[in-house]
Amino acid sequence: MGAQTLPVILLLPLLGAVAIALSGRWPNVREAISLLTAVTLAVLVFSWFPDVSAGARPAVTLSEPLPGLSLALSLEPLGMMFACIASFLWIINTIYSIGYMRGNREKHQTRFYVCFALAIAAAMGIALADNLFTLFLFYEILTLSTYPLVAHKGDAKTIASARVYLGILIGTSIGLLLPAIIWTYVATGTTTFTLGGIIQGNVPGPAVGLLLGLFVFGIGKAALMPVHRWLPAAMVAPTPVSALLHAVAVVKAGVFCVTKVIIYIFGVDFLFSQPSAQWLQYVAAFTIISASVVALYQTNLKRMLAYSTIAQLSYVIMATIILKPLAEIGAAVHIAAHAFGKITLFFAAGAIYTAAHKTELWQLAGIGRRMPITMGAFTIGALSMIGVPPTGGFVSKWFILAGAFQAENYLAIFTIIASTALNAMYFLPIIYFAWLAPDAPDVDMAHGEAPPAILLALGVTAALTIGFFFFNQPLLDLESQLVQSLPL
Amino acid sequence: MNLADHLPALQVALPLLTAPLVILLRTGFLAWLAALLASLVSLGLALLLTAAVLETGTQHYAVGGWAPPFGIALTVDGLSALVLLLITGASSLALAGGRQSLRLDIDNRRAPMFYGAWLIAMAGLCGIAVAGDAFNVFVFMEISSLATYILIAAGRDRRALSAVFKYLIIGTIGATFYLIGVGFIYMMTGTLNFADMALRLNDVIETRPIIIAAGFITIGLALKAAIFPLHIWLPRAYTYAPNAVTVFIAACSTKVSIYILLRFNYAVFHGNLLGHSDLFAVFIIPLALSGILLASAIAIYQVNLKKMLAFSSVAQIGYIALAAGLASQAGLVAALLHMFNHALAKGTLFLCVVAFVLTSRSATIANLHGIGRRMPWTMAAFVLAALSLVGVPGTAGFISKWYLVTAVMEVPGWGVPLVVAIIASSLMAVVYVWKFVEVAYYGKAPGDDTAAMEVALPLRALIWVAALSNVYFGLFPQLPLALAQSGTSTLLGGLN
Amino acid sequence: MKLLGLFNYWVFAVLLMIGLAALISRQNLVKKIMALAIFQSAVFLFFITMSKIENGTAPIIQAGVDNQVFSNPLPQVLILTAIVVGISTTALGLAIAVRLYEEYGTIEDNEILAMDRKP
Amino acid sequence: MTTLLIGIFLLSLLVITAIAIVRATDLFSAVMLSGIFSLLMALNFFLLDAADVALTEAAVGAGVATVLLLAGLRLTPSTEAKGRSLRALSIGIIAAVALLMIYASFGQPSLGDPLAPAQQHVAPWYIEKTPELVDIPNIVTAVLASFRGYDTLGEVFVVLTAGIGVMFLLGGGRGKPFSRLDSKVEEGLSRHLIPKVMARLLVPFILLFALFVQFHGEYSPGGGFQAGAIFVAGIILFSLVRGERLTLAVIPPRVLLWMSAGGALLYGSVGLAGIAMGGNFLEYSVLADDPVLGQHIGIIVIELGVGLTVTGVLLSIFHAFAARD
Repeated sequence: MGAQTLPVILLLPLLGAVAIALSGRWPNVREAISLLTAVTLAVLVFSWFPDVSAGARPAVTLSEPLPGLSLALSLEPLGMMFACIASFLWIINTIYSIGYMRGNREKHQTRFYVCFALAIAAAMGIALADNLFTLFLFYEILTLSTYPLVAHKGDAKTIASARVYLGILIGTSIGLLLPAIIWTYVATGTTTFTLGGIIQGNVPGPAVGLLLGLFVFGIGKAALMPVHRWLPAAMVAPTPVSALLHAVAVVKAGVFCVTKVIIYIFGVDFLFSQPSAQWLQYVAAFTIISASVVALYQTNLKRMLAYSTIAQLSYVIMATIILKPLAEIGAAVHIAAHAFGKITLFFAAGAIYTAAHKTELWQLAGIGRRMPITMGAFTIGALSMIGVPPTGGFVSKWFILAGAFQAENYLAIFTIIASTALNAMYFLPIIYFAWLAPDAPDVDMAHGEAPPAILLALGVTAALTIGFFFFNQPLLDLESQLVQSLPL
Repeated sequence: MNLADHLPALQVALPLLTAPLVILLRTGFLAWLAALLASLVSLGLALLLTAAVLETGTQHYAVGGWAPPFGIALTVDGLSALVLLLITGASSLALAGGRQSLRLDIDNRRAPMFYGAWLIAMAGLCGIAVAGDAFNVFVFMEISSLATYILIAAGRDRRALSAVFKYLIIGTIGATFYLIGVGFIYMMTGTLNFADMALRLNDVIETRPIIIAAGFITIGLALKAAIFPLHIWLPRAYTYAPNAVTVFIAACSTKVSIYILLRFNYAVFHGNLLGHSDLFAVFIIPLALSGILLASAIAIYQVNLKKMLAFSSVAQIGYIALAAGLASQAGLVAALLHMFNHALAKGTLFLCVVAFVLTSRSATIANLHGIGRRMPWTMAAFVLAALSLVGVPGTAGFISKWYLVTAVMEVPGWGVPLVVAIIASSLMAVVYVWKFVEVAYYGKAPGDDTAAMEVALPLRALIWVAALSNVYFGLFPQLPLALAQSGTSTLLGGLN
Repeated sequence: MKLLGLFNYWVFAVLLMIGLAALISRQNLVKKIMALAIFQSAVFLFFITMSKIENGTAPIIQAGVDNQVFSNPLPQVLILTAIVVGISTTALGLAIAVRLYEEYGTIEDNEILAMDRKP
Repeated sequence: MTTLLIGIFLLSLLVITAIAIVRATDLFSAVMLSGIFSLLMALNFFLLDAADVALTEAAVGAGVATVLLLAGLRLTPSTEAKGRSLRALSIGIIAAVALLMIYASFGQPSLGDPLAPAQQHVAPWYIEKTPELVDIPNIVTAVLASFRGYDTLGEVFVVLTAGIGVMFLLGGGRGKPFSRLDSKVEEGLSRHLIPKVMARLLVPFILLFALFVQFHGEYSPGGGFQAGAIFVAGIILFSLVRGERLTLAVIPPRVLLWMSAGGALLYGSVGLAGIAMGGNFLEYSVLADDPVLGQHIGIIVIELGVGLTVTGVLLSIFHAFAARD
């Protein structure tokens, strides 16, 4: 398959969006098209996997508006993985959405599916971006296309939250990320992602820390504190949105961008030698611990999951900034592992909302007895968050810890251990509560399981969470290419 | 007879001479059709001229066969071609898209006069763009100004009249200041031709009259270009003019004044007045900066969509002035590019306003709640153009903002504060744009009416062509870029 | 002598400023138009002054007279055009003022502004 | 020297008149003072060897502008409300600019200096080459109509634009019929004997003089613009005496519209004829085999175009104001 066909990965969901828009009058056709697009896209993306895994780096330039600034696509291991996760989970999420949207009789479903397809196209663009300009372009499209999804309900409270969402994401990207990109361009004359980095020798030492700051805070989607407020705000969206976008596509796009910038713009070796860049691990550590503590105090299930996500995102940043090969692999793997776990948790939250209209933690007492499949999946997801084998979360934590030991980075080790404890503290009580506690008083318990479409999706992701513990070799092979050139 | 040699003259003469024919027509429709055709042919001529400039460089033309500096010369370089494309393009777009809206604003009997004035305004602006003679610029400036006053006075709101009177007074003061400056220069050099002037100024540099001349010309043109705080005429004039007229003038009329400002300050004074570029920068940059910041802030609080966009224009003119004030290669390219790109974005936005007002009879934001659900196609185009205004990548606005920021970063010492100001203003642009977009999509429609009410397909198609051109020139900016670069090199020719 | 020779230019400056001051301070629109005319006339004086040459005559060639000194024709040509521009502006301004009076019932700028501010 | 002193006297009067215009609260007196201002200005121009400009300023400033302002005042209140006084800041700025300009004047060549740069470069060429290239005595006309004919084309269109504007705003042309005129009973000043007789005597001469100015512009001060203005003055006098109805019967608005547009088109087509006959736009030399003859033809035709447009537009404007209630 020639590199010229790379743009098809972007065009497919776009065409899907158009087709969905046109078929809005017939819900069955519309949803069939959604599903078909998702499946085709996933097949297409996965068909690239063997090539990239074997070392191919297909690339294509679409246009070059300014010299050194082009709209170009390429596939490399990190992007390959992100594209695979996002496109695959889109299928499952589409199935889930159909159940959820119909089950809750949501309005404006066509707009919902159109924007969803656009968001996926943008996520694919981010995954395939060959340079910072392309990355920024799709980053902004992703923000804009998810705004209608967040504001879906359209009441005053939702709009206010959506405004926070948009304000922070657009504000940081224009205010910080864009200057960082321009700075990079002015200093180096290019914005192309290059293994080993392009900054070395072009930006003086102390300024590297500043530039790094502009990048990591500018990529607001990575939700590093203090630019994390948009993520809890985004929880006003329908659950499928929270599940795929705010556990996978959008937030992972954020940490993916950070990882990509650190590996391909700064260069791992170069950054390791820069004392001015060390502050980032303190910020990441702070974010992990404090987000976990805040999660501990949440009473709303989705908000708790949001804060858990913030902490988990900073795991990836933490792992990346350890700047050791094993940790970089850990960072990449954690993107995948957390995706499976967190989407399961959100699916479960959505299932509970659909079947029982419950959103608060105290309402969940004894719910496991009525919704065993849902809560079973929830338990698996929660275990993965904590990092208990045999779940995917264990694999990534293993690599990150190994990297931290390799670097003798005790801050990282301490943070990971502490946060594991905190994760256990807020997830285990829920599990206990849901399965073993007596039914909560004054709560309507006359409900059963969620619709089958939802259960199917839930089951698949839960299975993946466990499956990832056993079958992670292809991914490890792929990502180890990132660090081949690095000394161990 | 090879007509291709006469393009610079035809560019002006064709629309100018069509105007008297148009006022003799009997019906509004015929007048409109004639004006549209003349406008489209002018666009074609502008494209031919652009091609000629890109192929063979600057085009010279001696009107009446008298060689300059004795006769009047016409010169068309990359910059002129860029401005010509803007003028004729905006006019064609506004005429083509504004038919329905203009028919409501102007009764059939008066319409021939109106379209005649329209063509004269366009021809006047073209005349400025091709002129190579300082006094000729004054004449055509007055032609276009008088005609523009008529166009604005055609607004249905009576405030259009008070706005246009203010514009007339300020415009005349600006033009007279310009004329005084030209007089001082003539007094010291004995010539009116731009190129000749630049040469002959060498002998009389640093004399008091020349310095005063630079002052008068800069202030006079800044008045006409609505550079903050000399912009007071602009918001009301844009707001109360007929909507289609706003599309036309917002896209090009102030830009033409900036064009002459640049011509004079770079091609004429730059190489001759010691420290002129510094003085120019000291004068223009603070004004530009305050315009960028304050006008953006004021725009946030507007309740009328047209007025909001008008204040946004003041801020955007600030960008152009800022970039031009940097007196560097990169800065000028940024200024010229932004002239083009801003015209694209504003033209599209005001065209969307035409559509909104056609269906909902009001440009007040409060009356446009929910318009996004009722007119999804138009609103989507509006959002696209608004993104270009903000400078989101993939749109034309991004390209010029990119150039602007890279140019600003070259300024020693001031780079970072200037970048911060630009970014702050971009964020304010997000705020005022989004304030409208949000209520357009999620606001409760007046009377809870949710019936779809899109405008007719041709207008919708035109709006989308305009909106997509914002994207096209964001991805393939080669044409404006080439013109801007060629324009910059002629402007800075005085330097080397 | 030198100073007297500059007197015309000073009158130009003074007339210009009288016109400008009246434009700013007078509220009556017709008065503003007159002030604008004074403002423009000052510029005419400026150009015509610079066209004058000592002992010159109007630039019209008379048959049979040689070695005439002619004043500079060019500024005169420019001002001919400028006068026409001026009267055109006056005519248009007056027409707008008349329409304003019909719409607002006044031609005082501040009163019109006050009415505009009221919704 | 005497000229200079007379000039200084006139200029001082000019300043005094200007101040008087600004201070007058009765707008009618202000209009009259404006007329005097223009006449003084015209006298000054005459002293400064600018005969053409003086004629134009007298015809336009004292004649047309006064009539227009009076026509305007008929439709609007004629007294001015108390203006607000200048704020200190504005006074400061204005005075500072005036002083700056006076300061700059010391760097300027003084009045009449034959060595001033303005007299050196282009101007001598016009004086020297006009007899050879254009061969008409009035150099101002030669420059106006030929060397800088493009500016004059612009000028015609400025006039046309003003006409379009007034007709657009106040009605006229093909637009609104002059309704008021139809209902008007009184017929001008025709019942007053002296104005009637005077006008009867004067009007033909005024019109004749206008034609002279039109077609003699190459030899003496004058040309299409001045001729148009004078012609209009004659017609306006006629309409004052015989009433507008009769005037409009003689020259109906439609004809005026055709005159306005036709004059501008005539001028433009001379320009296009230049292209058609192998020259540049507005190149008259190619109009005939002999370049000088070509210039003559070109100048006569474009002056006719100017005269037509100016007459048509000014009369249309006058009628538009007069027809408004």
